[in-house]
Amino acid sequence: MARSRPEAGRAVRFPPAPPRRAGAGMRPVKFAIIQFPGSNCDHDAYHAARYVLGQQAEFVWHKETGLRSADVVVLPGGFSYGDYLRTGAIARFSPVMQRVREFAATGGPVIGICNGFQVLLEAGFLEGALLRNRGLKFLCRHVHVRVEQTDTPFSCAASVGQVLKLPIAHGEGNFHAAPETAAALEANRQVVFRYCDAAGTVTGGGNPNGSLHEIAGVCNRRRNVVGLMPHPERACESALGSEDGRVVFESVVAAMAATGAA
Amino acid sequence: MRTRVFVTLKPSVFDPQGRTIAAALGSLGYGSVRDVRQGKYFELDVDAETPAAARTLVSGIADRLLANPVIESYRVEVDDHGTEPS
Amino acid sequence: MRTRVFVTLKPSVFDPQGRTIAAALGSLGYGSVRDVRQGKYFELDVDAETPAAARTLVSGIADRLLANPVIESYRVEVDDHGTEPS
Amino acid sequence: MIDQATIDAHGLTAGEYRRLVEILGRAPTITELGIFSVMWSEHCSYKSSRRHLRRFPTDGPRVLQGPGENAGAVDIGDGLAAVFKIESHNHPSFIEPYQGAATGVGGIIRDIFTMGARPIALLDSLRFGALEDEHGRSSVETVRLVDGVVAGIAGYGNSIGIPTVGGEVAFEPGYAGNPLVNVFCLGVAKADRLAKGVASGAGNPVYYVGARTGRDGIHGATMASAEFDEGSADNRPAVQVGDPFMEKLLLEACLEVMQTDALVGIQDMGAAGLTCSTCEMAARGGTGIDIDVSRVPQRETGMTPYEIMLSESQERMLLVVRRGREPEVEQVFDKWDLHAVRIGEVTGDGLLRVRDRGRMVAEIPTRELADGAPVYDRPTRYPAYLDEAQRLDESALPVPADLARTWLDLLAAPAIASKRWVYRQYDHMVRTNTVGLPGLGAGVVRIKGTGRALALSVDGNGRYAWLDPREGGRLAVAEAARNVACAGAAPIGATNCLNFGNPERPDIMWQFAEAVDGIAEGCRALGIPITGGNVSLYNETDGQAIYPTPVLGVVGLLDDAARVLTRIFPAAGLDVVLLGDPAGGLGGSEYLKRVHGLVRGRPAPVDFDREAALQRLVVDASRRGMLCSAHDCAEGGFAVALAECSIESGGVGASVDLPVLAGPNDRFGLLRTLFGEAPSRIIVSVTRAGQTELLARARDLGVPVAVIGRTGGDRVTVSLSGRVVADVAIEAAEHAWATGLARHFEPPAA
Ligand SMILES: Nc1ncnc2c1ncn2[C@@H]1O[C@H](COP(=O)(O)OP(=O)(O)O)[C@@H](O)[C@H]1O
Ligand SMILES: [Mg+2]
Repeated sequence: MARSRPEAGRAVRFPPAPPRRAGAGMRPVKFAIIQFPGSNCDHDAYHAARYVLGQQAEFVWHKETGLRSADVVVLPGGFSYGDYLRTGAIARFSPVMQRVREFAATGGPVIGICNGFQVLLEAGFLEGALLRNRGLKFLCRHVHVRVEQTDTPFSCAASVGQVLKLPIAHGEGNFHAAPETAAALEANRQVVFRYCDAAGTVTGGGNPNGSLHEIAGVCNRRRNVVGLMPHPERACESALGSEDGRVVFESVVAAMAATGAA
Repeated sequence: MRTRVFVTLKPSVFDPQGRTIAAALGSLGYGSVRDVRQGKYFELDVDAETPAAARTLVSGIADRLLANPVIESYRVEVDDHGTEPS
Repeated sequence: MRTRVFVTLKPSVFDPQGRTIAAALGSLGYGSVRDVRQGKYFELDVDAETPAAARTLVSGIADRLLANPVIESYRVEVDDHGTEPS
Repeated sequence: MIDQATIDAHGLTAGEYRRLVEILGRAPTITELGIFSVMWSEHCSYKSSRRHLRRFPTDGPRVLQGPGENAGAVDIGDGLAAVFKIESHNHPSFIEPYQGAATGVGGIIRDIFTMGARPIALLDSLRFGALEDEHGRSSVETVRLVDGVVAGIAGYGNSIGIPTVGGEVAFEPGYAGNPLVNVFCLGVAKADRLAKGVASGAGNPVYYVGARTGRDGIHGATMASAEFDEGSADNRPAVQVGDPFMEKLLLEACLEVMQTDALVGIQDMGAAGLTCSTCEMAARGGTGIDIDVSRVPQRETGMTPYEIMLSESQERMLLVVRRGREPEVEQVFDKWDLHAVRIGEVTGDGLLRVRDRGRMVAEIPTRELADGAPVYDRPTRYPAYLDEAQRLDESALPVPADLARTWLDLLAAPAIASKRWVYRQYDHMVRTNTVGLPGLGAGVVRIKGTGRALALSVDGNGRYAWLDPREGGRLAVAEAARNVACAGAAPIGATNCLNFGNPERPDIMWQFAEAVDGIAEGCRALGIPITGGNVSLYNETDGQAIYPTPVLGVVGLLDDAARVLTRIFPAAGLDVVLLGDPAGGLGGSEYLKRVHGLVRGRPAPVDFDREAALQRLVVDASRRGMLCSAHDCAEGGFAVALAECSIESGGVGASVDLPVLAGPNDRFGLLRTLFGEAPSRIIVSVTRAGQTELLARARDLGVPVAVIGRTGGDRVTVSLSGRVVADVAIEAAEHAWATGLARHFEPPAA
């Protein structure tokens, strides 16, 4: 089937549509983007939150011991500490992580993207571990994921079964958990995103890295902490090939509005 | 004191690297290799009074940092040569 | 027969991973750790008549595939328990 | 004292040594001898190439920094500068593919942020020996090298968070013992805040920051200038392990320091490490530098001043800081867990003084050391092979029976097939600027905060250059610029990497001089200034030189980032228009190599008036929104280019009809039309509305133009004067193209 691109030379829209502002009288949601040494998607998350979504965003250096009264915490992608030893293994000891733990304990929304997901797993916010990709190679490409659960702050604006086209870029995204853990994750509906094909069918064929149960992202039992390997922040503008990642950010903005926190 | 830590994936965890090496060895004609598992190896040079103290210290480090208990297990060895009371 | 191969960077080669781990241990309060070097560890299960044969086989494999002779050196250990003539 | 054997071991000629003694007015110390030997090595001094490089055009209204600094810079509007350069890391990548390539990436990135620019894109230009034999079987050795090099580039670039947005990969037997790994990096800086590698202001402190110094590559710089031979294995410890994490910290910390005005000058320690950075910075500032090597952070014990000065440990920077502002600078580095160490100061006397715990171990005038290297006018001679190689008797070639099969076979040639297996290992999207993905044409990165984007391409063809070095240089310029133009961008600057054999051989030197002339002609004709580059000589193994390989990196500017064009036909029902002459030539073509196993003939020459007009037309038409896609005809000729417009389009085929160009008995007219290679040809798709205006403009500019068909259907069909001559299903074309390279690396799906 032909891709429709009716306008000549207008394959991409730029600059992006004006940011959607929060409703009248509502203050924008404030994102804290944690910067570990070696984080490299920190600016991308900032750009998405601040300029695409029109919310507030601030960087928080990993040695800080406060979260600057943020509403949402983002652990961005990258190679914290070079991914030396194991992905996320050293970053989890950063001083700021104690505050993130307290923030999460009070129900604050926390999202870990790619390396951020790895940090959340190492730090025990989420259950499971990430192994080397099945093919042993770093893999950067677009994949499809299906939204499995919409009762998390990062998926509530999506619908169950919605298919998102998102980029991945990782060498260690092969989700693993012991059988009991995997069973519990399923039973408690903690699998939030699953790799699928373009039509939304969850098959091995859509799984780029060998992840158990095609798992692309999970949440904790309380459902306020979400980690995923794909990069929603890289898919917020049509100029970048997909806008499907916006729903992740829009979800948390909506969630904050609903709780009246914002 | 010289200590060594071996970190390996738990037997229940699939080891894609080991598997790939085993397959490569097969096609290189090393048919007598039945299985390969890849792990990590660390040498830590530590200040400690006794081998036992070194072991305690390094086991703590392996627990906390070097191994991820979800997927890995570890083993510690302490070099006690030359550290005998003379 | 169970064999083990340890692959380490040659002493003259800088080990960024080991260095980063050592720094992290320092800031975690493990001041008594002087130095960390990281290497690779392989367990190979091979068919061999004798430990000596296993060693020859595995050394060949380490040379050809497991270690990069430009920057790494390796050591082979053969488990000879249970393989003694009974 | 210094004996003859020691002098020889340092690679200095008798004349060079005499010169050194003259400069010093005495015999050198061993440390001084070491310093001179690395500074005057081919790698650092460009002594064989310097005379020739002067012929490049380096000026232009946009040029902010030409050759001579760590990287060149051009004005891209909005008060911003694009800073870019290309570097080779050929020899280290052969010795240790992963680490050699990785540290090559690290080196070029340092060159860019040293200029005060934030690196935002990488490209890699790779050449290896044959990937497959005539039966299609993989070469184990080539597979191993490619695998390691690609993983090394990925390992470093991905970790540091700079997207690799394009590149090229070629395979020719001549690169088997000497692969080429050239890496291009581009950054963006404030135009009025470019940092310089200059040491000025006597009394200003000199700081060392980054990784500690070890005995790494003590003879690295001299190694890069020596041919390989059987004994090279002994050089092995010269390879280093890259530390992208350290470099990421350095990058962020240095850019943060540059926000302040506490910095006077900065330079990375690359080849020849501390030696090169100290004396070059002082020479540029017309000053001296006085350092004590005992203050240099060291990784190994017992290092001598000689070793410290010559070490090539990676990820180190040298800074000159304004006196009194030290605390500010130290604080920034502390934040990033780096320790800036004061190792000396700038002096007014023009001398490089090296002390070891106060004891003087070297004292050399910086200007003579940095700029006084001998410049050689090496003899040139027309190579013996050339006349024979240029002879091509087309009539002796059998004509393939099934042209569609030949077409698919070319699409599966490793040189033409999809490079997905390569670029998917590279994070090409990090920083969320990549609006032109690799694989679709030039890599395109937008510049946030402006509406603009930059299109980047690296190109070269060793086969062309071997068959005609001058034309090879011209064609490389034309192709790189055309690729950028096909994305809709106007070329504004270029860098180049010249990979050649041993310059002491007159036939090699002739190739070099010719290629330089070709590049100079091309850049002058297209109005693209060269702002820098790199020369890699002695690319030989056991006396066997590589193809002479000039690689051009061209940067183009798109005023409207929304107007990015790719090769892909976006929809059915568009008109397919060919800009340029339909037929190419078979000399040096991929067709000739793949189908007949021949590397022969002369590559079709560039007519730069035509080429310039064509590029202007495409850029202009794209700006006005007239074009829906654009793709130039390169390796594999028209037929391959046409198929590539349909591949990955989601199934948009095309049917075209070309005029017959040759007489009825000329069997080769057909082959030249389908598979012949020639510059100055672009396939575009347009809407009906856009077509009329495009045709009118093409005629105004004197560009041959023909509406040759329409997009649609699930096949790609080529007819000549109404008769179908070749026809393939898109699916078959995609399969051949997608698997041609990947099948050598991926186990067949179970
Ligand atoms: N080594 C590489 N790294 C990244 N991208 C690559 C590499 N090799 C080729 N590509 C991409 O694949 C596409 C085809 O490359 P090439 O065959 O050289 O065509 P052309 O030079 O005509 O664009 C380009 O988009 C190029 O950037
Ligand atoms: Mg090319």
